[in-house]
Amino acid sequence: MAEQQIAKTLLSANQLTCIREERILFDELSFEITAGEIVQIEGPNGSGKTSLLRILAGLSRPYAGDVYYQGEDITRNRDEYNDDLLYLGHLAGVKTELTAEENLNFNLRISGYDEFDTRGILSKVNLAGFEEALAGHLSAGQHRRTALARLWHTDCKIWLLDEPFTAIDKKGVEELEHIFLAHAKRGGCVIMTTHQDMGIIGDDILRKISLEYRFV
Amino acid sequence: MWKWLHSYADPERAYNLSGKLLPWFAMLATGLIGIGSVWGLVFAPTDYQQGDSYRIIFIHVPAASMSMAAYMAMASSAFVGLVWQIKSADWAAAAIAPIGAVITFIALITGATWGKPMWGTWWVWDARLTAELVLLFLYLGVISLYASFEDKVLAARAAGILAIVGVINIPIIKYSVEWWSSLHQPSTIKITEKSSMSSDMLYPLLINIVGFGMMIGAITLIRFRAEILARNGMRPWVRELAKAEGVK
Amino acid sequence: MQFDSLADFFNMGGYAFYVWLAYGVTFLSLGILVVHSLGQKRKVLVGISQKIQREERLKENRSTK
Amino acid sequence: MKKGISFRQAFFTLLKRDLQIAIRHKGDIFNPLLFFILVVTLFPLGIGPEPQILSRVAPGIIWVAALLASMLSLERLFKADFVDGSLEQMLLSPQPLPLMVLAKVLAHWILTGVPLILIAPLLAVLLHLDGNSYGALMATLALGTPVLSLLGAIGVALTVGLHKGGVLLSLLILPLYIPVLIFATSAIDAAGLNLPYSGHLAIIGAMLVGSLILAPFAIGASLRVSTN
Repeated sequence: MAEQQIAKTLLSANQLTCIREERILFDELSFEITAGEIVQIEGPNGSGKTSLLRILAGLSRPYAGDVYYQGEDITRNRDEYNDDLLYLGHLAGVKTELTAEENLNFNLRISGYDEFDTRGILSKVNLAGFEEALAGHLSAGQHRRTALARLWHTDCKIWLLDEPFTAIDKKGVEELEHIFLAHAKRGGCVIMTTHQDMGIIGDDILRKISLEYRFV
Repeated sequence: MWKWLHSYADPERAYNLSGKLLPWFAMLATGLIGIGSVWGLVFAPTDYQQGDSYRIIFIHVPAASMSMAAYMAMASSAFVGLVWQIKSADWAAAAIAPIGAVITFIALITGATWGKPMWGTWWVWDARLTAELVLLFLYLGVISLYASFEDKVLAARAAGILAIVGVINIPIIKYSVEWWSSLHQPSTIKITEKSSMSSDMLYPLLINIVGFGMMIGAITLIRFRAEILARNGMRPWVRELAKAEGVK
Repeated sequence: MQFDSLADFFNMGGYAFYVWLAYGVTFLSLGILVVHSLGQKRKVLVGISQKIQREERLKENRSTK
Repeated sequence: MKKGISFRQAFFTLLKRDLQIAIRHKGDIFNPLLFFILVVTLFPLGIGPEPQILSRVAPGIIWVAALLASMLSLERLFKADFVDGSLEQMLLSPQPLPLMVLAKVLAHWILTGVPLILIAPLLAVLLHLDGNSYGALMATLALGTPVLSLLGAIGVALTVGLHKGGVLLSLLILPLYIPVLIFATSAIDAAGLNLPYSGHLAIIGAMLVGSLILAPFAIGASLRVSTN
C-alpha cells in the first residue's frame, strides 16, 4: 500500500518557505501531488501563487525547504526533472521575430523531440493558416496559443501552468480543459494558477491549494 | 563534514556568536594597531635611504596585504554560500565587500603619498599600484552589483558569483600587470622593501598587519550582525529587538 | 625614541605632509567606516519597527472594515 | 513521440535560431560595428594626425575600441530572451545549461565579433599601423574577442534582470578584460618590432580555453540568479 503511494507521487513539496522583500508569502508549506491530479493554486493577488509555481519548476529557490521529484531533490537531478517538466509562465517564451511554425519547431526540438508535425499541431490550436505569420503580428490570444501548442505534443508528466487561460476564448478554454483531463488520465498531473472558472473540470476533480495574503 | 557549519547557519545563533566574538576582535584590533603605529611612528629607527617618509610603510603594507586577503575571505565565504547554500555565508561576503574597498582605497592613497617623496610623483603605473587599482574596481563592482538588486537574497548570490569570478581572475590580472610593467618600465623605480629589515622596523610592521586583520574581522562582524537583522526582519526574535529599539 | 622633541616628531624629518596625510586619510576613512557600520544596526532596527507599525495599522484597517 | 535530440543537435538548433533572429533584426549587427569605427576615428582627431604617434598607439586604440564595442553589443545578449520568457524556457529545457549558454555566446560572437575582426585591418590602415603588425592584429582579435564575449556574458547574465544595465556592466566586466588587453596589444607591438609573438598568442589561447571551460558554468549560475 505504502509502496504504491510512493510510486504514484510525482512531486512533493517539503516545508517550503518563501520570503519576498522581507515578507513571508508562505511558510512550511508541504504537499504531495500524485499522478492523475489536476491542482489549482488559488489565492488573492500577491499571495505567492506564481512564486510557488516557480519554486516547483526549480526557477526560484525557496528560502527554506525542498521540492522532490520521484523522491529526489530537484536541484540535484535538474536535467532529469526538466525532461519530465513542462512549465509555461505568464511570459509566453515566443519570439516575435520568428513565425508561429518556427517558434513551435524550436520549442519542441529544444525539449528533445525530433519528429513531429508542426502544422498538424498548430491546426489543433486553431492556428492553421497562421503558420508563416511572424509571432509579433499575431493577436494576444494567438500568441498565447503558439506557446500552448506544446501541450499537444509532449510526454512530460508534470505540467506547471501559470494562468494558462489568459487571452484564450471560451472555446479555447474548453479545449484546454479536455487536454488537461486526458493528460491526467494518462498518469500525468497539472498544477496551475488561474482566476477563471472552468466549465468541464468541476470541483469534484479539481484539487485546490489555497494561499492567503499574509501581512507578517 | 560540513555539519558544524550548518548549525551556525541558523541566523539567531550566528548573530549571538558574532556578538560574543566582536569585543575580542575590537580590543585586539585597537590594541595592536595602537602599539604598531606608535612603535612605527615614534620608536622605529629612521631609514638611512628614505628618511622618515618610510614610516608610511607601517600602514601601507598592512593595508595592501589585507586588501587581497579580504578579497580572498569574501570569495571563499561566497563560495561556501553558493555551494552549500548557506545564507549566512552570503551575508558575510556582502559584509566584507565595503571594508575591503576601504582598505584597498587606503592602500592606494598611502602608496601615492609614499610615492610622491620617493618618486617625485603621486602616481606611477607600477605593477603593484596598478593591481591594487584593479582590485578596487573589482570591489566596487561587487558592491554596486549587490546594491542594484532589490531582493537582497538574490543580491548576495549574484555578488557572490562575481566575487568568485573575480578571485579566479585576480592571479591572471596580477601576473599580466606585473609582466606589463616590467615590459614598459625600468625596474629602478619600484618600491622594494629590503628583505633584511631591522627587527625594530619589522616588528611594528607585523603587529600592524595582524592588527589590520583583526580590525577587518571586527568591522565584518559589526556589518554581518546588521546584515542578519536586515535579512530576518520577519523573525520574532528580530522583531523583539526592533520593538525595543523603536521605543527609545 | 627616535625624535628629540615633539616638534621634531611632527616634522617627520621633513616628510611631515606625506606621513601625516597618509596616516590622517587612513584613520579618517577607517573611522567613517566604523561609524557607518555601527549606525547600520540601528537603522535596520528602526526600519523594522516602522514596518511593524505599518503592518499593525493595516491589520486594524482590515478588522474594522 | 520519442526524444532523440543529441546535445550537438540542440546546440545547433539554438545557434540557428539566434542567427535567424539577428538576421531579421539587422541593427543589432551593424550598430556595434559602427560604434567601433566611430571610436577609432575619434582618436586621430583627439591626438593629432602625425603618423608616428598614431602608429605607436594604434594597437591600444583598436583594442580598447574593440573592448567597448564588445561590451556594448553584449548588453543585448540575454535581454530579449529575458523579457519574452524564452530564457526561462532555456533554463528548464532538458539540455545542459552550459551548452545552451555556449550556443548563445557563439551566435553572438559570430554576429558581432567576426565583423569586428574583418573590419579591423581597414581601421589599422587609417591609424598607420606598422606593416608587420597586421598578422598579429588579426590573430589576437580572433583569439581575444571570444574571450571578451565569454567573460562579458557573465556580467550580462548577472545584470539582465536589472533595470539599469550599462554603467554597472562596464564596472563588472572591464576589469576582467585587462589581461586580454595587455597581452593582445603587446603581441601587436612585438610584431611591429619583428619580434616573435607566439608566446603572447599562446597565453591568449590559454585564456580562451580557460574561459570556454569555466565561463559557461558561471553564466548559467548567474542566469539562474537573475531569473529567480
